[in-house]
Amino acid sequence: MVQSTGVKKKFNKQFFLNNGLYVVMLALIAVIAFISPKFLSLVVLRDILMQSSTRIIVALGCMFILIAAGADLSGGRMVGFAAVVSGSLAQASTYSNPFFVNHADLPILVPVLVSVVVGLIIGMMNGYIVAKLDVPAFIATLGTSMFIYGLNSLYFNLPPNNSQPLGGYQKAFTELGAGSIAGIPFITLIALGCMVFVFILLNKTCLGKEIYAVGGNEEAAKFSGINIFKIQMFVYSMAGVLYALAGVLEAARTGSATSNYGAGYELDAIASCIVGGCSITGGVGTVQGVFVGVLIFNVISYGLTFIGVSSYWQNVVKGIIIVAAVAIDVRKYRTKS
Amino acid sequence: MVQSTGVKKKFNKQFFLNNGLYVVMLALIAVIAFISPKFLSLVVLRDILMQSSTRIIVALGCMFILIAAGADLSGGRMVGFAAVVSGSLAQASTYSNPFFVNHADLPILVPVLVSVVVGLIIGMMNGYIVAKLDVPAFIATLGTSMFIYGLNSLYFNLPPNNSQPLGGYQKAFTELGAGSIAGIPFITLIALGCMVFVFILLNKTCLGKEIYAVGGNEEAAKFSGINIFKIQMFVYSMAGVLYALAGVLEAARTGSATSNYGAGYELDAIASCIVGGCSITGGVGTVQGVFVGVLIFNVISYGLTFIGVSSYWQNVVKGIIIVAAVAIDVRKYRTKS
Amino acid sequence: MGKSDVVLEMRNIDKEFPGVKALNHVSLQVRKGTVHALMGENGAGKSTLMKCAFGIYHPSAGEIFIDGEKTEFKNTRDAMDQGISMIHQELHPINTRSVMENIWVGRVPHRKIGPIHVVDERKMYKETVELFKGLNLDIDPRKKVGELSVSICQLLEIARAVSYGAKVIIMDEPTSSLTETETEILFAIIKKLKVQGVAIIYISHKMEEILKISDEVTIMRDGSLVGSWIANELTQDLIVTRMVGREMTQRFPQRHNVPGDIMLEVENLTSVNPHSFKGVSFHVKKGEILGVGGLVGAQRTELMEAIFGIRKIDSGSIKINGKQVQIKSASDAIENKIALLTEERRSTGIVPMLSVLENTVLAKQTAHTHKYQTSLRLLVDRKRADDTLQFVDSLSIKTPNIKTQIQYLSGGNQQKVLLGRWLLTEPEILILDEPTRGIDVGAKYEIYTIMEQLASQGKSIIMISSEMTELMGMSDRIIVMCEGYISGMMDGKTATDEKIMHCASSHRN
Amino acid sequence: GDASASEEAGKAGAEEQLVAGMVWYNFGDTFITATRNAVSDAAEGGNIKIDAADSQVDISTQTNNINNLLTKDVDFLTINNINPAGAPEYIAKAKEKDIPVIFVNCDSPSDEDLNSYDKAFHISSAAEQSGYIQGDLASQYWNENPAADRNGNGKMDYIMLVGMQGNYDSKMRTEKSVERVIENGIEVNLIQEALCNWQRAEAQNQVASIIAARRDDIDVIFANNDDMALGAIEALKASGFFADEDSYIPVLGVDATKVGVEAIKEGTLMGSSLNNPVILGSTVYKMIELLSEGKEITTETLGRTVSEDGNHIWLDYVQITAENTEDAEY
Ligand SMILES: Nc1ncnc2c1ncn2[C@@H]1O[C@H](COP(=O)(O)OP(=O)(O)OP(=O)(O)O)[C@@H](O)[C@H]1O
Ligand SMILES: Nc1ncnc2c1ncn2[C@@H]1O[C@H](COP(=O)(O)OP(=O)(O)OP(=O)(O)O)[C@@H](O)[C@H]1O
Ligand SMILES: [Mg+2]
Ligand SMILES: [Mg+2]
Repeated sequence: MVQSTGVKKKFNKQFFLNNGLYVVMLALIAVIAFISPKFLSLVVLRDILMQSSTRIIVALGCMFILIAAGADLSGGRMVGFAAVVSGSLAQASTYSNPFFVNHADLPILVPVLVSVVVGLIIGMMNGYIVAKLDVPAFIATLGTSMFIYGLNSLYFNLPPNNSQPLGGYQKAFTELGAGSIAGIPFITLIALGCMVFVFILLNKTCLGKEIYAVGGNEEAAKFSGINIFKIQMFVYSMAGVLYALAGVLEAARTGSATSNYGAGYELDAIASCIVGGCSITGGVGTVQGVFVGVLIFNVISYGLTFIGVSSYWQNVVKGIIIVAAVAIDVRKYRTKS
Repeated sequence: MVQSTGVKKKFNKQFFLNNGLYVVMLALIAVIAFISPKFLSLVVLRDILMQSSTRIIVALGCMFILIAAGADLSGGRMVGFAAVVSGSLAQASTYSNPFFVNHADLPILVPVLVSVVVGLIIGMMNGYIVAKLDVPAFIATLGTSMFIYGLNSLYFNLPPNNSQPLGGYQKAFTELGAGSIAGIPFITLIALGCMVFVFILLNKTCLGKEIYAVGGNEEAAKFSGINIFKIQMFVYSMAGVLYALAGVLEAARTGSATSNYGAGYELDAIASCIVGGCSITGGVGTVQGVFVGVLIFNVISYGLTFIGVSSYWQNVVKGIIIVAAVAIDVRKYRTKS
Repeated sequence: MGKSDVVLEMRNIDKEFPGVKALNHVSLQVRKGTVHALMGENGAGKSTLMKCAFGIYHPSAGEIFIDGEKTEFKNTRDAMDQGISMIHQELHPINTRSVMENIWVGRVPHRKIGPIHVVDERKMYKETVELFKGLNLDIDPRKKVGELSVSICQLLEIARAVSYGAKVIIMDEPTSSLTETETEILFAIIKKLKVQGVAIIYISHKMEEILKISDEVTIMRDGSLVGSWIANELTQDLIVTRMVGREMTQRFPQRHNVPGDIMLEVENLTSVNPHSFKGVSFHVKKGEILGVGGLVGAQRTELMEAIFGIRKIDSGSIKINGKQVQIKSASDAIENKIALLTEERRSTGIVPMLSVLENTVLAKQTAHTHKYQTSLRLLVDRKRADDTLQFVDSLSIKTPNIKTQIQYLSGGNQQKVLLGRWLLTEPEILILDEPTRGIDVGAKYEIYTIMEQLASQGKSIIMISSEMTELMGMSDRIIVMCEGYISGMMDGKTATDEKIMHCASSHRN
Repeated sequence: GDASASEEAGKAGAEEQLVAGMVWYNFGDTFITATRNAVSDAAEGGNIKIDAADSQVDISTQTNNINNLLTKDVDFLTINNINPAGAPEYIAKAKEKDIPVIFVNCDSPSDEDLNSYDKAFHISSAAEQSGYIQGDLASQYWNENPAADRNGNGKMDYIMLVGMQGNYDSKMRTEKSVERVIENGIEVNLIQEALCNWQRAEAQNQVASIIAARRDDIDVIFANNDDMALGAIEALKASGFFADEDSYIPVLGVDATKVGVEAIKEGTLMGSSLNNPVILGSTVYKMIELLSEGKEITTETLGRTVSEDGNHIWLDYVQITAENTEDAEY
C-alpha cells in the first residue's frame, strides 16, 4: 500500500510538471472564482473566447514564423491596416460619413478579400526581404511595420475621412464580428477554423514538415533539397494573411477602426506563442500550445478586471503570473540532472 | 594603367560594401543637406548628438544582452521608472507641486544613485529569472517590463502627485540634462563615457571576453569553466544600470517625467543594435556598430522632420531606409557563392 | 575498368574562399561499384571538393561530369536529382523532430489529395523500419533526434544517405564518431551497395579502414591533387608519405613515461541519472596514460563529464593526490588542474564566430586571468597572441591568421585549437574524449607525441577512444565500460581487440 | 521694440516665406488630426508655410521636435504641449530666438511664465468643461429617471474609462465629471476605473468583464473620449443592453467624433462634447497671421474672446446630445 501511494505521488508530480501551463491556468481560474464565484459562468467563457479569437488568429500567424525560426514585428500594424482597409470598404451606403462617397453596399466578401490580399502582399514583402535580401527578420519586419503604419495613416487620413474613426458598417459585417450561432460567436468559430486549418497544415502535410525542418536546422533542410526561400515566403505570407484576417474581425467586432488598431499585438502574440511552448530558436510549436498561451493572457486580463483589480496593479500581477507560469512550465524540460 | 583602375574600382566596391552602413548614413545626410543646406551645421550636429545620447546608453545596455544571446524587453519601462524615480527626488524644495512635500533639496547624486540602484535590482531580477529559473528571456523580461510599469504607475499616482507630469527640478539636475561644456552637451559626454567604458569592458577585460563566449556558444563556455549564471546576472544587471542612467538623463533633459517615459525604447534599442551588427543569436556586437546604428535612426528622424516630411510619410520612408540600409550592409557577409 | 565505368568525374576544380585557395585544379574520377577513398591532411580540401560535388559550393573553375555528361549543380537538390547523396562531416540533426522525419526530410512519403501533399505517417514509419532492418539498425523511428547520442545521429545520417538510392554516395568521415561495432555495420552496408553498383567516395582519417574497403585512393595535399592509385598498389606507409609529403615510419611515438603514484582516484561514483554510470571505481597514476574503451552508450562521456563537474553525482568520491575533492563545476575542475577535451567539437567545443585566438585562450583566460592582465585588470593582447601562436606553431594549425573565425577552419584544425585551449591551462590530469576524431595521421602523431611528453612529465592522461589501435597503441592501462559499469581492466601491452570487445559488450560476465 | 521686430518679420515675409513650426502630441489622434487639417485649410493660399511635427505621445520626442524646429529657425512655434513642466523652458527658448510661441490645446503655462514674454500665448478649450458637461448630463439623467439607480442603493454607481495616465485632458475629465455630479448633490460610488489608453477595443474588453461581474450595479459609464465610450457600448450591446428602453445605460464620451455623433443619433451614446477642431485650427492660424502682420491679438482682431492680459484664448466645449447633433457638424 505504502508503495503504491509513493508511485501515485510521483505520478501526480510528474503529471503536474508535464502540464504546468494547464495547471497554472486552472489555479488562476480557481483563485478568481474563489474571490468571485460568478466567474464560473457561460457568459464569462463566451466573453473570454470572443476576446481571444482575434488574438488566436494573430498568434497562429506568429507561430508559423517562430516555427521557421523567424521573427515578425509587423503583426500589430498589419492588424491595424487590415482593420482600416476592410472598415473603409464595409460601410453601409446609407452611412452619413462614408470613407468613399457615393458607393453602393459592397458584398462583405470584398472588404474581407481585399484586406487578406493586402496582408498577403505585405507578408510576401516580409518574406522576400528576409529570404532574398538576407535582412535579419527583426529589422525587416520592424521596417515593414513602420512602412505599413505610415501607409495606413495616410489612407486613414484621406479626405473626406480625415482620420475620423470609421463606423457605419453594413449589418452583415457587424454581424460577422458580434453575431453567434448556437451561442458560439462567429469569430470564435472562425478562430477555431483557423486552428484546425493550421493544425492540419503543420502536422499532416509535407509543407508543414518542411517548415519544422527549416526552423529546426536550416542547414539540414537546405542539404536535403528543401527550398528555403519558398518556405520562408510561405510562412511570412501565411502570417500576413492571418494577421489581415484578424484585423478584419477586429474591425467587425468593435464596429469601428482607426489606424491605431492592433498596436502592440505583435508582442502579445510572440509572448503567447512562447508561453505556449514555441521557441525563438525555431523548430517547435503546436497549435494547442499557442491556444493555451493566448488563453492564459486573456484569462488573466479578463479575470483581474473581473475581480476589480486596478489597472496599475493589473500590470504588476500580470507580470508576476506570466513569469511564474513559464517558470513552472519549463521544469518539464529539466531532464538534465 | 587600365589594370590599376580595375583594381581601384574593385577596391572601391569592396570598400563600399564593407562600410555599407556609413555609406548609407552619409548618403542620407547628403540628400537632406541638398534639400535643406542648413542641415550641415554645428547646431544640428549638437541636436542629433544630444537626442542620440540617451538612446545610445539604452542601446549599450541592450548590446550586452544581445552579445550574451539574451533578449531584453524591459529597457523602455526601466527608462520610464528611473525617470519618474529620479524626477520625484530631484525636485526643488520651492516647487509648487512637489512629489514629496516638505523636503529639502537633495544633492542630485541622490536621485541618480537611487535610480541606478533600482535599475540594478531589476536587472538582477531579470538575470535571476533567466539564468536560474530558465524562463526564456523574452518572457522573463516582458514580465518584468509589465511589473515595473505597474510599479511605476502606482508610484507616479501616489498622492499628492496623482499622476501629474513631474517638473520643477533643481537647477543642478536640469543642468545635467541641458547644460554643456565647450559646446558639447553633458549628456553627450556621459554617453561617450559609457561607450568608452563598455568598449574597454568588452574588449580589454576577461569578463568581456567571457560574455562573447557565452553568447557564442553557451555549452562551450560552460565546459571552459565560465560561470554562465554569473555572466548572465552581470549582463542583465549592467543593462539595468544603463537603462536607469538613461532614464535619469531623459528626465533631466526634458525637465519632466511621466510613467509613459521610455515606452518603446527597448525595440528601438534592439533595432539599433541589430542595424549596428549585433545578432539575436548572440556572440557578436561592437560599440562602434551600435553607435552608428543609433545614429542612423536619429539622423533619419531628425532629418525627415527637418526637411518637413509629414509624420505619416516619415514612417513610410523610415521603414524603407532602415531595410535598405541593412540590406546593403549584410552584403559584406555574402561570402557564399 | 573502362572509361564507361566512370559515374562521377570532376575536372580541374578550383575553389577560393576569402584569403584561402581551398582547391587548385583538382580532378577526380569515381567508378561504378567501387569505393573511392579520398585522403589528405586536415585542411587539404577534401570536404570542400565534396561540397562542390554536392552543389553546396559552386567551384570557381572546373567541370563536373555525371555518366560522362557535363553538368552543373545549382543547389543540393540538383545534385540529388542527378543521383548524388552525401553524409556530411558535420552532422546536421533536426533535434526537435523525430528520427523518421529526419530521414525523409524534404521527401516525406505522401498522398496527393488535390493539390495538397498529405503526409502518409504510416508509410513513413513502415519505410523507416524497412530501411533500418535492411541496414541492421535498431532505432525507434518515433524518437526525437535531440534525445539520441552523436553516434546514433551518425548512423541515422548514413541511413539517410543510403535511402536516396543514389548512384554516388559521398561519405565525409562517416566513422569519426562510431565505434568499431558500428563501423562494421557501415562496412556491411557499403559492401551491399557496391554489389548494387553504387559508387562511394569515402573520406576518413582512420588508416586501417581505407585499405580494408577501398578500391581506389585519391590523395590531396594543400588543395592540390597528389594523385590517384589502385588500392592494392598502396600500403599504409605509402599513403601516409604521399599525404604528409614526407616519410612517416611510425604511427605511435616511442614511450618513455613511467607511471608513478596515484593521481586521481574515483570510488563508487554513481550518477543521479539512473541510466548512466553506476558504482564506477578506477584510478589513474602520475605519468600514466589510461585508455577507456567501450561501445556507444557505455556512458564514458557522462562519467568524464561528471568528474569534470558538469553532471551531477549521486554518490561516490573523487580523490586527487589522495585528497577528497568536491567538483561542482568546470571551473572547480580546472582549479584542480583537470582538463577535458570534449567529444563534440561543435556543440561543446568551439565558439564558432570567435577567432582562433579567443578560442585558444578561452579556458586559461577564465581560470588564470591574472596571467593575461596588467595591474589595471586589462588584458594584454600580446600575451594572448603569443600563447596562441605557440600552439599554432607546435600543433601546426592551418589558419590564415589567428584572427580568423574558427568556424572557417577545417574540422581537424578546429580540434587542434581545442587541444591547445586545454594544454594552456597546464593540467595535471588531462581527459581526452576521442581526441583524434577527424584528425589526420600526421597530426595524430603530433597529438600522441604531446600526450607522451605530458605523461613523461608526470601528468596523468585519460583517453576515451573508440579506435582500438589507438587505445592499444597509446595506453599504459585500459579500462572498458559497458552500460555504465566498468566491465574490465587490462594492461595496455597485453590488450587485444578480442579482450576489449568482450568486456565492452557485457559487464555481467 | 517688439512691434518693429514683428514688422521686420512682416517685411521679410514679402520676399521670403514665413514658416510656422507646429508640434502636435500625436498624429494618430482624431481630434489633433482634424485640427491639423483645419490649420492646413486655413493656410491654403496664405503666405505662411506650416511645418508640423509629431511627438508620438512622448515627451522626449516632443523635446526633440521643439529643438529641431528651433534649429531650423522657424518664425513661429506652436506647441500642443504634453510637458507642462517644460513650458517655462520653451518660452525662454522662444524668447531667445525672438519668435512667438503659442501653446495649443493643453494645460496653461503659469501666468508668471506667460507674462514673462510678450509673444507667448495660450489657446485651448478648458479641459475641465468637458468633464463638467459629462457630470451635468449624468446628473440630469439621474434626476429625471428614477430607474437610473439600477441597484437601488441611492448612489450613482459608475465606471470610469480613463484615457491615459499622466495626460492632462484625461485627468481633468476623470476628476471634474464626478466632481460635478457630487456638486449636484448626488452620491456616487466608483465601481471600477479602467485604464484603456484611449482605445476602443481595450474599453470593449474591460467593460465586458466588468459587466459580467457587476451587471446590475452599473448606473453610468464615463469615458474620457468617444472611442472608449463606443467600445463600452459595444460591450453593453453584446450582453443585451440597448435592446429596449429598460436596458438603457447612460454612456458619456468626449470629442463628438463622427461615429460618436452617429451613436448619439442612434440613441446609444447619451452625450458628448465638442471641442471644435475647425475653430481651434483656424484660430491658431489667424493668430499667426495677425502676428506676422505685426498686429496685436485682441478680441476684435481675432474674433474670439481674448483674456484681459492678452495671452489666453479660451474656446468653449459644446455639449452634444440627441437634441443638437447638428452642432457637431464642422
Ligand atoms: N566556408 C569557408 N570559408 C573560408 N575558408 C574555408 C571555408 N571552408 C573551408 N575553408 C578552408 O578551406 C580549406 C579546406 O578545408 P576542408 O574543410 O575542405 O578540409 P578537409 O580536407 O575536409 O579537412 P578535414 O580533414 O580537417 O576535414 C581549409 O584551409 C579551410 O580553412
Ligand atoms: N541525459 C542526457 N542529456 C543530455 N545529453 C546526454 C545525456 N546522456 C548522454 N548525453 C550525451 O550523449 C553523448 C553520449 O554519451 P554516453 O555517455 O551515453 O556514451 P559514450 O559511451 O560516452 O559515447 P562515446 O563512446 O561516443 O564517448 C555524450 O555526449 C553525452 O553528453
Ligand atoms: Mg573535412
Ligand atoms: Mg446604484
